[in-house]
Amino acid sequence: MKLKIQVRFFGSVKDDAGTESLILELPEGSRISDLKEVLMKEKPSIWAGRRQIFFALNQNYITGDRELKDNDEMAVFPMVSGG
Amino acid sequence: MKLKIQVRFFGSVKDDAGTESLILELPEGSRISDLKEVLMKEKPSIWAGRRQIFFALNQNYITGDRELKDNDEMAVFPMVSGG
Amino acid sequence: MIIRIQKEAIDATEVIRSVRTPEAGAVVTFQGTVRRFSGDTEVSRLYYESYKEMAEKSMKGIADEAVSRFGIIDYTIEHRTGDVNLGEDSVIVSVSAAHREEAFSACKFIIDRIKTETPIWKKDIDVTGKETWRD
Amino acid sequence: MIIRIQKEAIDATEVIRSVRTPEAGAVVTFQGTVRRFSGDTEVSRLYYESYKEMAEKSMKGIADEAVSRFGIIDYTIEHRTGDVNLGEDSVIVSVSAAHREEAFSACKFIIDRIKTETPIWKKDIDVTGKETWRD
Repeated sequence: MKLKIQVRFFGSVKDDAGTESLILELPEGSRISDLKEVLMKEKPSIWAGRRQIFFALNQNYITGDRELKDNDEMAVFPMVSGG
Repeated sequence: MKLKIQVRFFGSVKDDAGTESLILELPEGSRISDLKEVLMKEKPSIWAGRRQIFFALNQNYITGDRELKDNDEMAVFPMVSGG
Repeated sequence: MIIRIQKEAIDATEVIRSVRTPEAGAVVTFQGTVRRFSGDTEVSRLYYESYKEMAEKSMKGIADEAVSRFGIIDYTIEHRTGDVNLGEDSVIVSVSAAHREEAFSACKFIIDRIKTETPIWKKDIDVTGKETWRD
Repeated sequence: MIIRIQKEAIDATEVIRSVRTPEAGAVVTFQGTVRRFSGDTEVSRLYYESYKEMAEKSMKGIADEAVSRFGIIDYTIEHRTGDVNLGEDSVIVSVSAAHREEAFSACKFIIDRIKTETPIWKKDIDVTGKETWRD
């Protein structure tokens, strides 16, 4: 069985990714760090020239690594600038 | 020649003085401290039970003593409580 | 740069509009409102009295200092006198500035100073009609 | 206790009305407005994008913390998305409290935290039409 992870991009990262979202299929037992590695290969442009990039899993900022579950939503975005 | 000083009362001090204002005639050369002494005799009630009483000469808070001029306006009031 | 001591109700919408400008990135507005409780007293309204000439001068001095200290763009200050009913605004301070730090600091500076310096006094009128100066 | 991320213009009068109560003695309102200049860029409008589900959750968490930290009575937070023109409000935070200290502290706490945590991003659209993300 594979995990389906929805990856969503926002702000300037969305522009650099060239898409709003994509579905990644990862082997069961994959971790956040594995997802990041896949993203670095598939969408290296989102790291280019950026000091910081932020990840949120199911609408929460991520601290540390963790195992992913099927249908998890991973958001990838630059420094926030609302207000 | 006498100095005419208008004394105005505000807030609870006005209630204790029993009047909004009065005109005091003081000898030329009289100082703020002289005016206060006259007031203490004529309107002792405005000091009764009050921790602090404030004086303003011509719309400015007073610091220190000073000679009075004819037609000066002296305001006497309790701690401010606006807002 | 409007300062008003007035018997009429405060129109906050109009006050805020008066300080807005496309040069500002921030507007901070303080409204002081008549609370139901003053300590244990249940209040029906407040009555404000001012030494008008001095109060206007005092507010102007405070506001000018806020401009020079915090570099705000504009301000409006209004304070009511006479009866002010439960829930109504007794005072409003609205400030515009390029950035929010200055706007917050200046707005707070102005109301803090008004409360300690500006010659205005209030009394509670409680629900039984009893009047008590708050000083 | 209203939190809204919306395309519609912010109605500050309505927002302030929503937090008013006779138990409050103070209302503090912050409005973030679109400034003419962003550094050297002359801006014609801003465009805001949000990660809506997370942004609402983020604002709710911040506001709840403000309630427990400062004991405020009520709050309303609105943030626009899409195009926001020069001079218009992009965000408003209005807070009511018994006393002004809490109202100021809580209002500032909320907007400061929104600006560093809440997933919303903006780009400048300058007077020539050039778009630049501000991050």
